[in-house]
Amino acid sequence: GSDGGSDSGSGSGSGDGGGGEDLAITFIPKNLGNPYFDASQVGGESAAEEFGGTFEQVGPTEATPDSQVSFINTATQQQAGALVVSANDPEAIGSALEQARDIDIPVVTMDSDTNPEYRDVFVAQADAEGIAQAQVDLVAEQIGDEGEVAILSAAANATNQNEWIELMEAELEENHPDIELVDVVYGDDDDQKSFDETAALLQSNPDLAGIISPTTVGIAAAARYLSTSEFQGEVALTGLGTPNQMREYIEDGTVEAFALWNPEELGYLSAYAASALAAGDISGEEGDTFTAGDLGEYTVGADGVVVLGEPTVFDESNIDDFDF
Amino acid sequence: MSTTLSGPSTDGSATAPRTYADSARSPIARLLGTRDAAVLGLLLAVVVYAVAVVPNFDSELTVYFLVLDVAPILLIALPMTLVIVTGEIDLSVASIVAVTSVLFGVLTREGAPIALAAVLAVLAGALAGAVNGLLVTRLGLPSLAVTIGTLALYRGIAVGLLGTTAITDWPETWTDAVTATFGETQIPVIVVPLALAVVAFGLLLHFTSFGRGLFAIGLSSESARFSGVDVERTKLLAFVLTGLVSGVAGVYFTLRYGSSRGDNATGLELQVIAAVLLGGVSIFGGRGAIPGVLGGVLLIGVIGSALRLDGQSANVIQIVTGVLLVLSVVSAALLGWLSRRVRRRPPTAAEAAPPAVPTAGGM
Amino acid sequence: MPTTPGSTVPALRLAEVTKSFGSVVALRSGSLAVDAGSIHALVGENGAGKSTMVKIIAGLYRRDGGTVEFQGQEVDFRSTAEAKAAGIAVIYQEPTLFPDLSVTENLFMGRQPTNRWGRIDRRAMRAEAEAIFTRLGVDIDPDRPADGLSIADQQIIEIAKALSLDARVLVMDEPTAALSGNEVDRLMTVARTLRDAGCAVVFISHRFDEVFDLCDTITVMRDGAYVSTDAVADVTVDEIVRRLVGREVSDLYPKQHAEIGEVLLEVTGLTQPGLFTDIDLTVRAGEIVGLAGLVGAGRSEVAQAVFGVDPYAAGEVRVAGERVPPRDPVTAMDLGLALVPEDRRRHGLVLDAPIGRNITLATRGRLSRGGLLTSRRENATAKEWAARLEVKAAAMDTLAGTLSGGNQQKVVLAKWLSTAPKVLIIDEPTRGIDVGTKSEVHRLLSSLAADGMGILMISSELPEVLGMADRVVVLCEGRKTAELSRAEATPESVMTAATSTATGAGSGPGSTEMEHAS
Amino acid sequence: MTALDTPPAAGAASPSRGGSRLRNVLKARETGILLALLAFLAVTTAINPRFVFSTDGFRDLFLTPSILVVLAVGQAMVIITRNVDLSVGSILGLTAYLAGRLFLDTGLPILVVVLVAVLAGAVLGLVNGLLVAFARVPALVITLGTLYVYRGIYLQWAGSDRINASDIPDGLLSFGTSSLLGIPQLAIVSFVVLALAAYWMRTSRGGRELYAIGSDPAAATLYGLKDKQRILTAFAASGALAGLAGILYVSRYGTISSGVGLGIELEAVGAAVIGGVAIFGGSGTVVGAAIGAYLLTSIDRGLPILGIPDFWQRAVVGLLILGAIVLDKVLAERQHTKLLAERHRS
Ligand SMILES: Nc1ncnc2c1ncn2[C@@H]1O[C@H](COP(=O)(O)OP(=O)(O)OP(=O)(O)O)[C@@H](O)[C@H]1O
Ligand SMILES: Nc1ncnc2c1ncn2[C@@H]1O[C@H](COP(=O)(O)OP(=O)(O)OP(=O)(O)O)[C@@H](O)[C@H]1O
Ligand SMILES: [Mg+2]
Ligand SMILES: [Mg+2]
Repeated sequence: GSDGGSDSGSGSGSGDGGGGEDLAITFIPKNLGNPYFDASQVGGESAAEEFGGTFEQVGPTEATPDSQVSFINTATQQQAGALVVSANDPEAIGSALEQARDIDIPVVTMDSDTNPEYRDVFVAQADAEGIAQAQVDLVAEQIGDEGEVAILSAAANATNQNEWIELMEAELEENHPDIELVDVVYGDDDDQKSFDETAALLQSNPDLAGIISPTTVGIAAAARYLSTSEFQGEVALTGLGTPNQMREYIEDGTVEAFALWNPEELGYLSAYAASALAAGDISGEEGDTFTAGDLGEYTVGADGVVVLGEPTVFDESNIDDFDF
Repeated sequence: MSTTLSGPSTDGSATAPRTYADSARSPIARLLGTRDAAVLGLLLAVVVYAVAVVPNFDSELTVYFLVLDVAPILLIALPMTLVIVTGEIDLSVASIVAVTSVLFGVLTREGAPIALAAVLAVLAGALAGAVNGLLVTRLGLPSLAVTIGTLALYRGIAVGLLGTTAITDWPETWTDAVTATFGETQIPVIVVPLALAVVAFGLLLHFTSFGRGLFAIGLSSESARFSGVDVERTKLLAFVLTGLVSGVAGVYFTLRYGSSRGDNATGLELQVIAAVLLGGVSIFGGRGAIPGVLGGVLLIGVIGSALRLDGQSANVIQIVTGVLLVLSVVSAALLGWLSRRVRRRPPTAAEAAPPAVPTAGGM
Repeated sequence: MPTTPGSTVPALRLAEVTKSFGSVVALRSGSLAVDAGSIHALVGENGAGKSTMVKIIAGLYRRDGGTVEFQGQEVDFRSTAEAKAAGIAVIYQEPTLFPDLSVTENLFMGRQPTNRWGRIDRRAMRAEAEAIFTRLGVDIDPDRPADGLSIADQQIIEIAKALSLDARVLVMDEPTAALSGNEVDRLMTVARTLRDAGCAVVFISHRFDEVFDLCDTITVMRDGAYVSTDAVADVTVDEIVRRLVGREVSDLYPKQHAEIGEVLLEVTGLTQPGLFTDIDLTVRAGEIVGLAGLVGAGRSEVAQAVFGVDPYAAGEVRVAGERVPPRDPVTAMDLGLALVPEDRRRHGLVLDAPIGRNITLATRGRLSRGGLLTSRRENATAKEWAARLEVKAAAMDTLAGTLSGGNQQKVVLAKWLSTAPKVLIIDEPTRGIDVGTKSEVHRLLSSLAADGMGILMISSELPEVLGMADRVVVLCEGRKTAELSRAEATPESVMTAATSTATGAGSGPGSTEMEHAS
Repeated sequence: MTALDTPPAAGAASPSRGGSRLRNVLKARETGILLALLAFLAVTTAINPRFVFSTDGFRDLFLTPSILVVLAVGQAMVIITRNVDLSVGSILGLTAYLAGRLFLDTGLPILVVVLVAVLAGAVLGLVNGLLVAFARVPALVITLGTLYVYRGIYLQWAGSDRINASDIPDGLLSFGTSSLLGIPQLAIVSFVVLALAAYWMRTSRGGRELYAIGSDPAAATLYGLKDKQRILTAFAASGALAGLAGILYVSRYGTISSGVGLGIELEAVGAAVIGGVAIFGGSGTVVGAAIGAYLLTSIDRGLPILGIPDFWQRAVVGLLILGAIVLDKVLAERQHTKLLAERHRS
């Protein structure tokens, strides 16, 4: 929606951040202190360094949309060159983003999208189908394509997780009739909560064969619980995790394999997308192309989505090749 | 000695009747010597400093975002002041915001006209406040414990009602109304209702017999009761008002962020209470004023805004808020202690603690 | 200066001790010398500064000036613990116990007996508690919580606490006020035993029979200052009363003639189990009805129930024929009732609020215009009433708590008179008020009655009741035991009614208030 | 959950006269809450035997509440003095991170780190205590302020840093999950803490004075109790226990991120209140608070088994707290009228 139109004039002349040179990029992750976003920050920083811009990451301590809005507003006041946001809510931060765009600040969402009308480009880690597919395939393989599985998600409102869960449900129903999804629980991307939810999950579902945790905090907490429980090796665990957090659980056999794209690359690509927008190289239309440094050329897809690539599957054989 | 005491005429005795001043202090001293003046002065100093030092702070947008951000805190701080003045506290306000926001969303989703849904949500807020108030007044339970309980209860209902979903499709006419500005300026339209609310609560607290009752209850609820103040009803009303206004804030929250969610306004209660206490309202009850509270709310908002613009993280803002809060209560004690130091003979523990001294003998 | 009988150093000596609370001078020049092995009476009117002196001795307050010597050494206790450690035990006027803790713990808090590992020896503690209670001849379960104990039992525990200290100086601030006859006897026996063991005992009481029965020496105080010290054998009751009142008592009660009119207040069958039973009362226009009885007879409870701040189980209250609903002081006020409560500091005033606000607290609704109320309006009304009652204060924003007791009482009166009541219930109108103000209040009450107000006056001072009342209603243990006309009311008839109950318990007939003796 | 409210009432109402010790046990507020806990466990286990009768179930039964037990014990000590400590969650987070950093940056032995964390917690608690005791301002305001300050310091210090299980010594990690004679070691730690605190509160002058101060602060002054010192002790103890809880957290969860201990202060207060510690001080026991912590945690774990969706847990916890304080009030009132009645009979 448009924003009453009353403030559209005020930003004229301030959208001069265009061009790669001294572009001030502000990253606003879902929350601070989240290793996933620390990794994307590293990527964003190195991209900014490459094209000669400045980089800043600010954000709330809790992953709630209202606190995120304040930081978006501040960036707007500072007339940041470009905004890269991972949304805590598809709608709630919308009007704040619109205000930023009203004064010509390009807005890129990454990792977790808003409704398309609020941003110029969404940099997706992989397309949602691909992510869902990869996780279902992993768990099916590990439990022999039959039995009960459960999902340990992040916050109940997390956009991307909910989308994946929906797709995973569809995929299971369609292609894996012998796998039954018995429960979805929410760990709120909080170590303790995820840990305790795993315990409860195992207790209330004695026949559980596998757990999918499509969030890095969740899978690490679940792995840690499993590694010390009687279910170690009995219940399969897979999902999305960072290699550094999961290494010891791969080593001790708690986890066989899990997937993730490289969040560093995600941040890197997002920063380049922002830069391309600021420079006017792309406008977010389908078919626009831009070059993202070492990652090469990317094309904007439908709805302004740029897809990083397929997720990588990590297992014993390759985990030591990664450090993030 | 047959003077008539019930008539308006003066005493018949030879001496002229006594006369009294309104105040022992000069009007200037009265105006400047208050907590409110201190808070407003501090606010002014912070604003001046920020304008001078923090880049972009002097933009029109700052005012715009500041108003939108502090609106829910300010709204709830007003009735919360009433509650705290009576010596009680309400920790459940943020949960009421969440539950009314969710209710607003669910009702709209189920097809209720949006205006009706808003009214029902606000009424639900009043009901939630009434539950707090009844538990405190009828059962005589401590409000701190009661509202810790309802904090969990109301938040639980909010989260329980919506589960994984968030309701986000709100008509633009409504969401825009909340963030609209006056013409070409960046002054948000909501300053008008906010100002009206401030004035209304200012009048209620300082210029009505209800307000006098609140202060009397906070200073001595027994004396208030013996003087014909309906202590239970007054407190109940304060809680209901708090719930009601929290309901309004819930509707505001929903429309401002275009999203009805169970985790809306998490932690807002602490910000509200911090602002109220910073504004000079005594947690013991009986002392406080709306201008000071307005100052406290704006101070928290301005400091947050300035620090964010200065590139500081949320953590620094938390530290500053906390330190201010502690200082605001400790400063009074510190000053008292210093002035006692100056006196020749230090008091015993009992004298240093007026509340701890048993009432004087002879009764 | 107090004369010191005997040549030895007094166990406790205070000389020209002063103490002020803000603008209130509680003690102008307090002096006292107590010998070991004697019981020393300290008497004085309400507010004479006795309790303040006690609290200075106890280390609860620090004196502003003067000297305190304990066993010949100058001391300056900074806490009650220091005084306790030195060997001074104090029974305060108001019992102070920990309601949640057991009686035994209350006795020994802070100095519990410990075993050799430094742990509290509960068994020893309980045994000692039982021993003390046996010695006092009372039957209190040492394991029960202090919550819910009667004032008398609480007082007993205070006494037991002091006894268990094995102190060299024992100060008792009105320990007998709430005790029944045999409890008083037992206390006296204990006090004598302590004296014979070499302890110095200070005994504060308003009851002269007890004082003359028990004590060896008597010190009189008035208005915060020392007046005299004599051996009990050398003085008479009349002499002491003259000294402590400071003027002829007959000056005090200026009773004015008033036309007695129709019934304004009518109380029938008022009952609240455990507090009062079947109380009937009427007050007519122009009439002052005295409500007499011993302390604890339930008079305040009746007054508070009538006004609606306390509940009652049965009965009815009417003002000028209109029914007053129970538990509803707001309606009671609107119907024309006013209550000046006994406990000024807790019930009468908002101490931390300005006097202007205090005076208009009960009329704040009426003063509003269009729902709004301004300080200007309030102060205008408040000034008028303050002037009428001659409240001594500079400004309307003076905090009520900083006024002297008498002026505080005037503020409370102003508050209630400004409601233009039909019936004024006034509980202990002159408690803690200096002599001058006292007669002002009496004159005021008289003139109010002359103007047609009905007044129900509760007082523990018999002369006040006899001097002021047109009719006297006497309560004993929550029951009405007599209704006497002005002519019938004599000290003897009132005291007989106040001590004569069906059960025969209660204070002995001799335990009258001090003014009785005059 | 009204069913939970009945057993305590029934327990307290037993009117038997003789056998005062047994009567006291039955009358104790703790008994009621313990019965409620057992009833809940019984129902849950009947529905799903694995809740208790499985290796993990049995272990988690004791293991999961242990952190909250430690916090609730400290909180109870503070509440008994008629104060409250809202900063324990922040202290827990700060000390957990401190411990993590020490493991990461120094080679200090585990025990030393534990000691440092507990000491740091005590110091932070002492700051609260000093402000409360000497500035004579309400603990609610002070600890609300330090809640912000301590967490702010923690987050500022940690930045977006995060400490992973791989940074924590294996000794501590395995301590967090292993058992001794079938009882998890963390639970043993919490039992030891509870036993020591209960013993101290019951048998030392200091402990009893905490009750006295909370029961009537004015009387405590009249008695000449060292009230400032005692309040300091209570806050320092609460801080130290929060520090210990920080270590337990590290040991159990292995990862330390920004959210550690967020909001746990209200759970600790809730546990104490549910366990019969009166919010206005003077009564209740640390044992009761610990049982309250068990009940809260078990309900958290058990609700999904009873078929109540996750989302409603908070609401149930809220109802439970309200139920507990209403019950407390009713019991106190009944006791009060009974004592008054006894007096009038005599
Ligand atoms: N804490 C206090 N603050 C202000 N004034 C006080 C305080 N304590 C006592 N006073 C005042 O000091 C005076 C002396 O009081 P005190 O209690 O010593 O009298 P008393 O002789 O014990 O009277 P009674 O016989 O009624 O017990 C009174 O006017 C009282 O109001
Ligand atoms: N706080 C209390 N706790 C327990 N019992 C009380 C309390 N206050 C009063 N009582 C009891 O209530 C009864 C009536 O007391 P009250 O003081 O009202 O009598 P009174 O006739 O007004 O005496 P006074 O002359 O002191 O005003 C007495 O038995 C007394 O012991
Ligand atoms: Mg006295
Ligand atoms: Mg009385």
